Amino acid sequence: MKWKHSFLITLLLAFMLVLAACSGDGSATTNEDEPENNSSETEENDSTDEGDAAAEDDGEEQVLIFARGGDSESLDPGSTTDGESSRITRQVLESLLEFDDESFEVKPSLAHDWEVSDDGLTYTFYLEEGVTFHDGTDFNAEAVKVNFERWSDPEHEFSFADDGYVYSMYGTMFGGYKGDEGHVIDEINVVNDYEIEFVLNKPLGFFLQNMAMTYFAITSPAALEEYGPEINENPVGTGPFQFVDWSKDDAITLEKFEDYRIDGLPKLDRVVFEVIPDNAARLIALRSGEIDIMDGLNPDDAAGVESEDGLVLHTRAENNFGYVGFNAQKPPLDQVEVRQAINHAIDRQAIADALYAGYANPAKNPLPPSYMGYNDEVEGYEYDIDKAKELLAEAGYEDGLEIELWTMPVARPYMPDPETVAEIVQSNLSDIGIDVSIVREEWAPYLEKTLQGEQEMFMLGWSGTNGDPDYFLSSLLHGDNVGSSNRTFYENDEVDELLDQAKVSVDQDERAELYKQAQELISQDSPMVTLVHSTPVLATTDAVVNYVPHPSTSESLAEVELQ
Amino acid sequence: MSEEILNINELHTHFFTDNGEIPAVDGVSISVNKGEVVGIVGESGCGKSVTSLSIMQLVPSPPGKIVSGSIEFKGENLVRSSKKRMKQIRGNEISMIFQEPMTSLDPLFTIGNQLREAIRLHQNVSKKEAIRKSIEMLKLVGIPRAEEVIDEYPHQLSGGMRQRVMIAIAMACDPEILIADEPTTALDVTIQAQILDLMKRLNEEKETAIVLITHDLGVVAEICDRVVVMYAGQVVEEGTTREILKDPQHPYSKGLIRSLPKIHERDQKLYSIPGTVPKPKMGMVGCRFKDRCEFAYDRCFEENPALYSIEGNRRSRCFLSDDPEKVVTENAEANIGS
Amino acid sequence: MQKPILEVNGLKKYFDIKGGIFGRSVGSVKAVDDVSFTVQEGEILGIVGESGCGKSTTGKSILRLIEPTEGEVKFEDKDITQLSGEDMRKLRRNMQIIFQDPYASLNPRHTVEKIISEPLLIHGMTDAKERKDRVKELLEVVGLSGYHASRYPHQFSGGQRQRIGIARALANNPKLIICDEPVSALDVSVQSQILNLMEKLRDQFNLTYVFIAHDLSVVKHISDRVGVMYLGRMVELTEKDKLYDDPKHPYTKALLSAVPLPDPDIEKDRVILEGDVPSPSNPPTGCAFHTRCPLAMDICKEVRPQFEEIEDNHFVACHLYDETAQ
Amino acid sequence: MFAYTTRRLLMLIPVLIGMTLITFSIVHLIPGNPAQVILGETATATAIEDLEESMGLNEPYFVQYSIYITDLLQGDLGTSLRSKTAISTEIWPYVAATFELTIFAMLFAVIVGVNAGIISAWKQNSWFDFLAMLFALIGVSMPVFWLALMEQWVFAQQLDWFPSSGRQNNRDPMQPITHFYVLDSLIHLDFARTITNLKHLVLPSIALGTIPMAIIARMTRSSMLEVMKSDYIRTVRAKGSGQFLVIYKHALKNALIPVLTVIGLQTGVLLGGAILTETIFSWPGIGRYVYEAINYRDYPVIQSGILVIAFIFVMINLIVDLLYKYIDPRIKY
Repeated sequence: MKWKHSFLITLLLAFMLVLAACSGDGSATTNEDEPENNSSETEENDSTDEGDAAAEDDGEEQVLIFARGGDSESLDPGSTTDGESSRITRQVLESLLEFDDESFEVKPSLAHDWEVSDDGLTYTFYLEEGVTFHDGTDFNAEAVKVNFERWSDPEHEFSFADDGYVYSMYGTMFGGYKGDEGHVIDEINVVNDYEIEFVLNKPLGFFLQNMAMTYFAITSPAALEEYGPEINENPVGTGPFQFVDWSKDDAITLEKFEDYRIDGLPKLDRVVFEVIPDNAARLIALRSGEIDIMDGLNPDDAAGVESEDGLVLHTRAENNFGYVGFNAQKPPLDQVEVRQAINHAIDRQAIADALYAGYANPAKNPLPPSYMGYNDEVEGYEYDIDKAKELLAEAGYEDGLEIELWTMPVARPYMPDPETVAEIVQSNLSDIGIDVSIVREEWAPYLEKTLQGEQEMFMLGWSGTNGDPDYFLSSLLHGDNVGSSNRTFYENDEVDELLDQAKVSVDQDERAELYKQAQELISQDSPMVTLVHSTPVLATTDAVVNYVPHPSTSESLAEVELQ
Repeated sequence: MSEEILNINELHTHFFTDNGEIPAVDGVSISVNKGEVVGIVGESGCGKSVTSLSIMQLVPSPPGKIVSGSIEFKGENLVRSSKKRMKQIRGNEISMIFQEPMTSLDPLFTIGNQLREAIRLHQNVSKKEAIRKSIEMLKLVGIPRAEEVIDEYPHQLSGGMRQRVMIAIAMACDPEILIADEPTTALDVTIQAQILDLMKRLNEEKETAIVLITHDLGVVAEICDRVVVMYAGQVVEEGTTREILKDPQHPYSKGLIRSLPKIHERDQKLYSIPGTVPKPKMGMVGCRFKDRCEFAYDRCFEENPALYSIEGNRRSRCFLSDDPEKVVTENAEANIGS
Repeated sequence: MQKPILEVNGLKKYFDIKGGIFGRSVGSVKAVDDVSFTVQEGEILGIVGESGCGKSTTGKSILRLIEPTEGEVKFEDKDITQLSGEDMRKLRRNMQIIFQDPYASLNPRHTVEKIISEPLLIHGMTDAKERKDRVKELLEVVGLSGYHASRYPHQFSGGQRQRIGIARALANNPKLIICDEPVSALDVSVQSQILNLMEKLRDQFNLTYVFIAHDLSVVKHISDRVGVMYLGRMVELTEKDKLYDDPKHPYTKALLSAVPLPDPDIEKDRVILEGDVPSPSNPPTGCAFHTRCPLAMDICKEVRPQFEEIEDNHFVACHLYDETAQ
Repeated sequence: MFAYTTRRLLMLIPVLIGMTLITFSIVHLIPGNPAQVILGETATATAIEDLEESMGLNEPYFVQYSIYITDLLQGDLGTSLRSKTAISTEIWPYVAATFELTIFAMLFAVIVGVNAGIISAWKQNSWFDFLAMLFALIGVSMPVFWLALMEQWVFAQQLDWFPSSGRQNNRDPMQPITHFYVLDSLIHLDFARTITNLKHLVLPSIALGTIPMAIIARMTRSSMLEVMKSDYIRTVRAKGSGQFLVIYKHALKNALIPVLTVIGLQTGVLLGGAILTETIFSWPGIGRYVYEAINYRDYPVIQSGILVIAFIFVMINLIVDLLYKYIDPRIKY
């Protein structure tokens, strides 16, 4: 008879489960203040029990849930290049400067003012007074110095190099580390508690841009002392929100920092960054009101979101570009006519329309249009098959040629479907008699081999970080970077000269002019087919106000509130 | 002694398979009196097991189905009985034991559990009382260490012991009829002797009628009062054990007995019936045995022989016994059929 | 009598029982425990006994289908337990076996032709035409027809399948056939056909059979001499008439009396044995039968009786006939 | 029983050694330099070299392996390259999340599957049987991600009965104790939260449990049909027992033996399928943990994660073996 009983128990269990599901729903409905109202507008109102609790408790806690596709790597901003990490640290920690809401224009943050010496070698920052870190320690010049030394000096007590900490963004942005040849920061002098001086050994045109990056945000020295290498799970800064809890691959919870230096901010009581890996599932969660903001909307869904009541579509300014690169040192691509011919043969608009649902603009320069020094006068390469054929004939390939195209194995925001792009390129080029064979490689070997120049044509893209043109143009096209980040093997001394000058100049107008010239030359030499600048789209519920997406992907939520 | 408690009349049990309708039991009539031991003899496929399962209404369905005929148990037609009524009858008034003691007990439950189950299904007794009764039954069927055996599992017992357990289960509610389907076929001869001895004893002590299904004429000789010989779904001969074994009338019965090697006779050439048993199928014409029969003549190929009465309760389904003076049975059957 | 074709001396087969945490051998099942007998050429030796007595294991050990644990098996004076695999394979054409369940021993996916010609091929008949003719011939010998060759086993009745099994065994003109319960799965009317066939074939091809069965009537019918086994041991062995008319061992007596006879006139003095056959993994000490023997003496519990010739050609292992014991 | 259990446990040792060897080897067969992947397309060559060295990737494989095994024996699963945290401390919430989901998915699969199988076998060839087996067929061939998305669309977006993702209401999170959230909420005596947490489990459990459910249903049905033909079932019927007793006492217990094997194996399959389900329902379980680690080439995490999954699988099969012994008295060593 034992088995008869166990069967009954299992049936009972099943019944209980069903009951649990139903009664849970029921009790939630009774909790609501206006049940009739709710039932009448189920679609518009975010009507889960959870959603309601937050949305309707206007007078009480304001909890915002921000959902994204992946978890953060580290909450120690300097030790990571991960965008999902800086999204969080942007709320918890602050840098000396910050970017403007919608552009890469720098503006004061922890430093309310700054001065640059005429030779461009000394930067003096005047710090906000009376600011405290979340752990109660005071923010001052010494704290800034400790942070910068921590990044630059692997021997520093808070460097945690033995625990695998590498501050790669620092190395990239400041030319290396303490003792390296290219390292630009010579010394950091604490003038007084609220005044700090950076002395450079050579000018760096984008030094101020760097200071606004989320990667160089200031952590409480006391917290570095307290947490040691575990600082990556216990960020302590001066930002509007303080860190509460991190449940890995699930949610990071932040709460309002009551003593935030700006009165009245932040407006939210709590922010939860939730991970929902699947784009479709994330949109469902948004529609059912479980979350308030979702990053990473599929461009295909954008139109639907835009027309849907209760949801708001947002776009970020373009901060990237996707391209098809040429190995400019490998025949036949060493002939500029061939490169130009291919440039004319590729239909950028078709790619933008097919793959980005229109949320992308054809690119004529590597630099995104919102950037300083963007050269709008560059003509770009029209989609013109006859011209392409002509050029090809000039180069001596009137009978066509065969070429390999390496396609990216992973999707990136600037290249959501590399395989299809490769196929479009293949078909475009066949129109002018070029027979393209597509090569597929795993991601890591892809990166390694393209660095070594094994490719003929390849696909890749670039996303901006500090909003400076140098980050795009030098990294990708400076002759010195051949073998590291310059995979086109493009070397033009004139361009190198212009880029070097722009890098050390501190006069931003001058820099802009230099970059414009460089773009002109680059366009003529055609080392790459710049395809599109993609416009990332995201969505929020209409309860979210004052949310402004920033092109860098990290924006402060201090001003955001829920209605 | 002559009180009839079971009367199978013109039973047709057919199997509906992909290869068509198979009349496994094709018009069988058998009666059993109180306290009597009736043997049903035949070779594999002759329908003897299906007949016994039909009595219990346990023919696997689908594909099997009782198509027509009646099975009257003390005047109650079991073919028409409700499922509920059958549950009351099974194991209580009519019990059954099977050929394979090795597989006939549920391997996952103790002997005691399975025996107790049989008791409590039909008797409103406490668990404790059921256990007491179980031990008593095990002792009755001659199982040593009965108190321990009730806590053992079937695989811990030998085949002979398991068959005793099966008998104990079958006899637990003092049934009026015990149907034993080849109860000793899987057992060794020394164990077979024990089991037959036990069955005979129970038959005498409890006056339980036994329907013994077997292919072994030796076993029949051992305990049966009366024998029914079946061939290809039909009864071909019926009579007392002595009559059948000593003076078989039907050529099949004769052949069967002659083809047995005899232990106490000196070297003889073994008789063998030529050919093989035909598979039953619908619409067979003529005697089922005609192809193997040395006496077969034209009539055997054209007509279906009836079960001719010879004398007393003796009957044989053979035209050789069709004595025009004794057509009574044939007519009687015709009457039933109409 | 001529020279013995098969001589079995002290044959033993123990199966290990694994147990304990490490699965070591914790004991053994003494399936065959010191069995000796001889078989003359052209003779049929019957071996009877109840299930688990080791008669089947004995049969398979003779062919080394099961490797014997100990003892020797001499076939035509050659100890085959010492032969290499290759020599053994060659010798197998002279020694064949027929199994109880003809269906289980025939590959259901092969035609009868393939089944029967396989041993021919193994033993060197490479010519396909020759094989085909031989298969036809064999089928006719066992009472089937040549056209049966293209059919599959499931298309045959039990008796016919056993005929196929016999045809396969006969393929290479063996001298000795071990028949392991060849008729026990068959109906009575078919059983007699097969028995008659086997007798006929014996005469026709001068075969020697070791006929293993549990049915005493069948064994009596076909055998020249009969050995009785109990719990892995041979307890009695003699000519069949002697055995059936004048059994010496109490077990043989009980066995014979237990056989139900299809003759209501024979009044028997039945000996019904108590209890079951003990487990061969833990056989009783002394005489294995003493636990059930109605005539057991004290010595039976302790000393294992010798298998001795107490009369001319009548071997018994029982202390009742042991002069020193009495 | 004790000897049997001990013996089964001892037999695990070589299995576990083999497991570590295989996971280690497989992980090193993943193409690509981890340092390169970690740093991405913007990395410089020197940065990659530095990272390689700090990760110990320069050592030969067998040296890496022997270090790995030595650490493992001391309960040290290594340190995650990504989070720079000891895996042994980091991994538990993931394991608990997967366990919780697996348990509920298997509960669903077993309860529904076994009962559907029983009823199908009982009413063989009835409309129920037909429908149940049709659903089982669909269930077996249904892609998990599609089912999951459909569930979300219907039950979360349209009907709004269940939440579409996550383990709990993140607007109001709970302090985890065991990381089994349902259990934790019970420990907190917060029953409203228990209901919420159970609601979060419903959709992923069904998505994950559907394939095993369908397979179990089919297996139970065929096993039941087999058992129903057996001699001992005929005996039970001959005793005069009703259908319920026949089916739920005798037939089910016997039929369950092969079904148990399937349940054991399916739990393994389910662990594999968890990656998809966990991704779509954003369930932070071990599958996600390993998946993310693979993207990052976080070797220590991949190794440990796979090892843990394999270990769970081995454990489940151990439990199944022990259950056999419990159900079936015939099983010896």
